[in-house]
Amino acid sequence: MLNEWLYIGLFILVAAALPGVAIFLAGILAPKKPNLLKDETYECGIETVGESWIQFRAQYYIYALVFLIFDVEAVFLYPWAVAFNALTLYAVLEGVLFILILVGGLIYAWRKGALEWI
Amino acid sequence: MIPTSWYLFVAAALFCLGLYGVLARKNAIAILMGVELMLNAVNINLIVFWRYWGAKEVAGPAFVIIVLAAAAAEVAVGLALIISAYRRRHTIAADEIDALKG
Amino acid sequence: MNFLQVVFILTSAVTLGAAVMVVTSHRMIRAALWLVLALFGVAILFALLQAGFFAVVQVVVYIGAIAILVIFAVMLTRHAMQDEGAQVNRGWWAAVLVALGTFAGLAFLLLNWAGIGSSLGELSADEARKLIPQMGQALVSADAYVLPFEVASVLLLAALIGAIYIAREKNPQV
Amino acid sequence: MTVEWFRDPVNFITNWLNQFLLGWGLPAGVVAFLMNLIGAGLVATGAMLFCILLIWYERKLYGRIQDRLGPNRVGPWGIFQPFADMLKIFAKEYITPRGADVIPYNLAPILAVAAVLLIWAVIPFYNGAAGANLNTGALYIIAVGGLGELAIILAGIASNNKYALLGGFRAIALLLSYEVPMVLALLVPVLLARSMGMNDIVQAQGDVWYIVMAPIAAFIFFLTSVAEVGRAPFDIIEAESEIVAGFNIEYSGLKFGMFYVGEFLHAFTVSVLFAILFLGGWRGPFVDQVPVLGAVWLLVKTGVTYFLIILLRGSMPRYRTDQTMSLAWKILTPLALAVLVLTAILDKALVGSSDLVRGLALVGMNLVVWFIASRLSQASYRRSHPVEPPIGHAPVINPLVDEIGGVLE
Repeated sequence: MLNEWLYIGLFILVAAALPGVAIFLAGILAPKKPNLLKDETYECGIETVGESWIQFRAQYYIYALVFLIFDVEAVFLYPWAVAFNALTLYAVLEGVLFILILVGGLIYAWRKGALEWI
Repeated sequence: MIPTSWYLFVAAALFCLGLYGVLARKNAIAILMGVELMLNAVNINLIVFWRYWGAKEVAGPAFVIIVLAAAAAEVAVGLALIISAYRRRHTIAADEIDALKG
Repeated sequence: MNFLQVVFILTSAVTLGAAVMVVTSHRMIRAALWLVLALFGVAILFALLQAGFFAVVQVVVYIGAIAILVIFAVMLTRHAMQDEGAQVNRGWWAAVLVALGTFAGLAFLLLNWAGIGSSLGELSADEARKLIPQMGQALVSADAYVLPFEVASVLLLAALIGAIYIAREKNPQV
Repeated sequence: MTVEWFRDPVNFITNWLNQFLLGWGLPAGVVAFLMNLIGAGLVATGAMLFCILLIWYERKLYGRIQDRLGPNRVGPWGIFQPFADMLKIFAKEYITPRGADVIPYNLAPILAVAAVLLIWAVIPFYNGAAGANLNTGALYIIAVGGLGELAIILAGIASNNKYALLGGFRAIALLLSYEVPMVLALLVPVLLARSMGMNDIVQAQGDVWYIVMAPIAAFIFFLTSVAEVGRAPFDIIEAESEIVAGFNIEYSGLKFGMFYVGEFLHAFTVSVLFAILFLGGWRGPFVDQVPVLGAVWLLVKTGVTYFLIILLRGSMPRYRTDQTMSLAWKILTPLALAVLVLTAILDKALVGSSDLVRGLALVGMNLVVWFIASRLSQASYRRSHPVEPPIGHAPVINPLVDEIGGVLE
């Protein structure tokens, strides 16, 4: 068990090192001639007005919110699906009830127009 | 072979850091982050004691999942409240949001 | 000092360091990014504890969803604090005292605990694999945790409805 | 001995190397560490190098779809084109915009590639040759996908550019929306196999592939995978003509190249995942006798899936953002939930019956759900797009024409 996680851990290091080393090497090879105009924020040639951190609509937040709830729901359901053989029909219906309660949330979000992209 | 106490001390330190964040920070989002750290410390403890008792009883892990749901609900509603408060009063300093009526 | 212990010490050092940055960082967006690192460190601790399921769940839920939600919220309310000036209350020293006192109390309890000298060996593969099916069964069986399971779903539903109701803009102006 | 070598080369070489290193007198722990490091290094580098070939293949095919020749100058059939491109991009200057947050800014392209590469850690190439046969494989894939989203957020925040930030947030909103049906669709094969391990899921597809038993889940997984990659028709998140390329606008040189490579590799990786989860992975004729043949079958199935993804990219127009979002939330998510619930109930209700009955019931259920879903979506389309005949013209019947707003004269 721990051996598999050792592999995953080493894989994380390797997977980060590969692009990291490539980017580092290219940084050595590539020319470095920065100037004021070149380092300007790119806005299709127009000068940037105001600060770059503009205000956002709450719509983004609502998508992330619904996603979070369904993500947690899925985390509950994965062990349920793995243990499926050992479950009685009653236990399966408990899981289905769990899903149906959250479907109510989806319907609410839909009805309230929270899923519309404006 | 890692001593049980190491995990518990790390969890205790994480909990206290979170506690400091909750008590000291002004920004309401920072307070929520502190709460997240505290919940994580609790989760570590639950898993450590699951291992300590021989990984047979499933109570600890089951509780971790329930804590996860609670954390998700707390973050969702907490941040929604913060955003709403920001929209109405243009501040998210926890000590300035003191009126009960919007 | 074996390999696992070295990994543990490195991981917990990074985790605690990141946690310190979370509670002290002046820029909120930095604090959120440090939070991601701290959460990842906790995921590695779960993997070391051979609770692989929770290591993965930690990344899925905390990093993949909660941290992103926090970052969104930080960006949405960015103008409020301007990331300057005092980020802590006037009574911050009291908070330090309370946190240190809590840690001292917890340490005192731990040092007097009977199992303080124990250490966690390695589970066999079979034992570690049993966790997920066992938990799946326990969560839906009537003599275990079916009530918390269903209550959790109601809690999530309530959070979803409440948060959408609160966060929705009443008069959307484009 | 030679036969053994031929049948299962990976385990043969692993055992040999293990013995060799132990023979040197190294402690067992160090040997295990080295073996894992070598394995991880080989798989990761192999995937990266394979990606170069892939870029050539895709450009060639994409050219043919558009009635062009594609790359044909460098080497035979232009096969060395990606190498030339690589050399070029290595020599390009990095331009870091003023005010960029340097550490997250440089971390983002690394994370973008690493998040894709990490999926390769759990892929079973053939029976007995998987890096890590994690018992949480399916969730692991979701987790790694979350890291990819983090890379996009980092790029958006750190670039100090309005377009990057806006593009990053739009990308995240879209990716999160498509992750919901993806997670739910992934639950269906997990439920049918009773395991989250990737190799276990392949093992469980002995009699019949899951694309037969769970076609709707396969369909949803395929579409959401394409969306997660950010490919056409869901490429609004980095559409050059809409938001000047989105989150990666301020990246240049190899840092941009990493996002580009990450996208190609991701497209191939999701093809592998689809082949494993729904097309039986390494299963095929003679795999019991010669396990290594499984790698060939996996490659063939992956190739077919990848071909489909390229065809989709070549032939579909881009969806608008609101259409993309509606597809995720209002069609795919309810569909995934319905299929999940019905699969669970049917599977448990038919627990005593034979596999044939169970399979047929699942197929029938999928067909019924598909029929109902298509009827419902057609009805709702007609409700939201009432056909109003222009004065003096015959009513427009073709819905496609209606969609683009044109009128057949």
